[in-house]
Amino acid sequence: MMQGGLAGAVFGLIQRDLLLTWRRRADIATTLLFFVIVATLFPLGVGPEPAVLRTIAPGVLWIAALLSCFLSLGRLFATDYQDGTLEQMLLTPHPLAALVLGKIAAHWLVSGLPVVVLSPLIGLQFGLSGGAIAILTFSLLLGTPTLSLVGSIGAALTLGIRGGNLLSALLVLPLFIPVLIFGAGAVASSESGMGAEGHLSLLGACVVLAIPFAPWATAAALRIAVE
Amino acid sequence: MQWNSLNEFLAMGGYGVYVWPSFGVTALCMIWEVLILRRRHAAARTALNQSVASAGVAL
Amino acid sequence: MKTDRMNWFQWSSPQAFYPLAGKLIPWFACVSMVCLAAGLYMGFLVAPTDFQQGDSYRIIFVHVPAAWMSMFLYVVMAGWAAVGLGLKARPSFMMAQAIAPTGALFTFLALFTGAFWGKPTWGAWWVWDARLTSELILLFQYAGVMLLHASIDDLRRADRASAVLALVGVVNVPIIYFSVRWWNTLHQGASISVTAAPKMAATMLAAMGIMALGFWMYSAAVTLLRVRCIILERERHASWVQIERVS
Amino acid sequence: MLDIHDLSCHRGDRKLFGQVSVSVPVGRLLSIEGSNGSGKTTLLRAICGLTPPDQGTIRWHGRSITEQRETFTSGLIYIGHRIGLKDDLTPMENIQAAMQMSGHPVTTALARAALEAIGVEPVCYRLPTRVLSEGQQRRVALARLWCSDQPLWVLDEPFTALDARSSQLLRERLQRQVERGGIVVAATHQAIGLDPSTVQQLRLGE
Repeated sequence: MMQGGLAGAVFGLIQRDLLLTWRRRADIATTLLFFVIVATLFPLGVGPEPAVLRTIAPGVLWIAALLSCFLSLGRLFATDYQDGTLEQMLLTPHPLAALVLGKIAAHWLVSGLPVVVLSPLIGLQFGLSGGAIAILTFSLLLGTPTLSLVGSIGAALTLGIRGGNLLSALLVLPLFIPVLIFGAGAVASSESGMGAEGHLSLLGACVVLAIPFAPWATAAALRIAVE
Repeated sequence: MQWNSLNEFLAMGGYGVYVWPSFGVTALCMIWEVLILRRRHAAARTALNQSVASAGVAL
Repeated sequence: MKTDRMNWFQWSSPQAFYPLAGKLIPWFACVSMVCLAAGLYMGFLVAPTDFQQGDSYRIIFVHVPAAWMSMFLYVVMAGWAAVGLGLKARPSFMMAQAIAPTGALFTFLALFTGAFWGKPTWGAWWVWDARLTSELILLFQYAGVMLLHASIDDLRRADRASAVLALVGVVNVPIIYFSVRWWNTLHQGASISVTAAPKMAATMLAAMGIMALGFWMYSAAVTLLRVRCIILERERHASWVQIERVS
Repeated sequence: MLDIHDLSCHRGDRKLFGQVSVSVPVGRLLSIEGSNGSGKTTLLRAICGLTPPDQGTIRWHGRSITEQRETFTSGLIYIGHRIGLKDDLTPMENIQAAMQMSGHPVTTALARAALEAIGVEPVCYRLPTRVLSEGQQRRVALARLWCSDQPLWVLDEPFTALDARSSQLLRERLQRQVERGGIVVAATHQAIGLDPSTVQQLRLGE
């Protein structure tokens, strides 16, 4: 696998990040376990009433996914920043936004995708029907990339700040709201017979909007952080 | 003018408890902001003039 | 081209800006006080009682202008931030930094007075309405911009990082507004429909407009006052501050 | 040809250096000297385009580096204070990942040859970089200099933590770079020991 040019650099970066995550498998496990535990806390908190659980399930799963995505965002650029590979990334002839997009893709593959894969199981725990589970999983598949994209802006802005992780929560969580609304709303809307297409297409619109915009903003934030 | 007495004006047709706190808090916040900024400006000026004086620059 | 930019830099230097701001403040303050007095007079003494809401509606004379200012100031702040990022001009960043607290204050006031209006009108202090929710998120975003600026020691980085955040926020607020509206239509019946604006008398509208103008001028005066503080605090080592006696 | 004209940098309120002007023709090494905190690292980062200076311009072959970022960075190797190695990757993987990202992918054989050339022991090739000593890690980072032929090298304290033999290898490599018409900019505490006719000096903090 040896390729020059932009595609080579981006795929090389994705490959490198995946390899690095593989060498630190425990980190993914932590994120996933966090997702499961947060989702488990809700029935314990609100009581095991099946009707109630069915109603809150989409929201709970989405908030758990949002928090676990956010938890892993802290690592997105932090180690690169500390060991100097981020500087090297800025000094390549390639557009920084493209490399950033590569890193975000790698982040989604190891933090967003496992959550999507695991969500049907949690959905079952909450007593969701097969159709609802399918829509919920699909909404997560469509929405979690936006979380990684938008979250990267906050991760880049708070790079190297004391208490930066907590601060980036404050910066990033308000940006997650539209995704949360459309994602969790998809299931509720299909349950009420209105169909989930509207919500799902808006989720798609979010990701389409975020793909060009977020890496660009993140790249600007990274340049500011490194100088 | 629809108010016949001061009491009627203060009662605001029974909504005085909602109307006056709204206006009161708004006014307090705005006045407080101005006061705080004037203090901050004065402090910045004093600090500056002291540092200039200690540096021995003639004004 | 190069010399033009140099001139622009000289004109927009903190040194030139500081006395200019000082001269402008009294004017804005006067206009603001006149407008606020006139607005209060019209709002309380001229405007009639609303036949639906009674006198509780008078809260909108602060609530609506505060809400307008909160959004307007955010856009202005983001505008200064964009100018700062584009031209690398320090006074633009100082303006953005000076606007944020006033914007946050008006956001808080809009929420506070909104609650006091909502309680008699809808029977609840808080409704998950699109406008209220976006206003709350706006407050979070103001807080984010200010906290980010405060947590970065290096001023140049703080300026630019919070400018990027302010710009991202400008995109976010309308998206949130529409997404909450969309979300609300789905949950219809759970809350009272609050989108229908009550028909307003001309005097009510005029009073609201004058109050808004007063708040606007107030914001200008306060922002300039704050920017003067910021200039003095930041430029204390610059030679012009040391040599000229600052007033 | 690297032209630095009237460069000034601040850190917070403190002025690091001002009005630095120097021209480095091809085939020269610019050695930047100065005490700790004199702004050597900041100057190097400014030359790379990482830290925009407060004032002044940097030109590479007559054009400002900000106007030709792509061309400029594709001909640049920067090895900074943070050496840019991932702890969890082996030296081989590190070199290949770094070169791939910078747009000059290298084969395994070439990466191995580069590591051999700076004297990294073959036993280290398959270990994660974090278990190597500091000197070994620095050598792995420097191995990039043997991988390709970028014309401009910017090195921050390249001799730090190197033993005598590795220092000699690096010195020879730098000499070859200037002989074939490249430019090296290096911040150092001590004299580099290259052929004096190819070395230019710049002292900061005076």
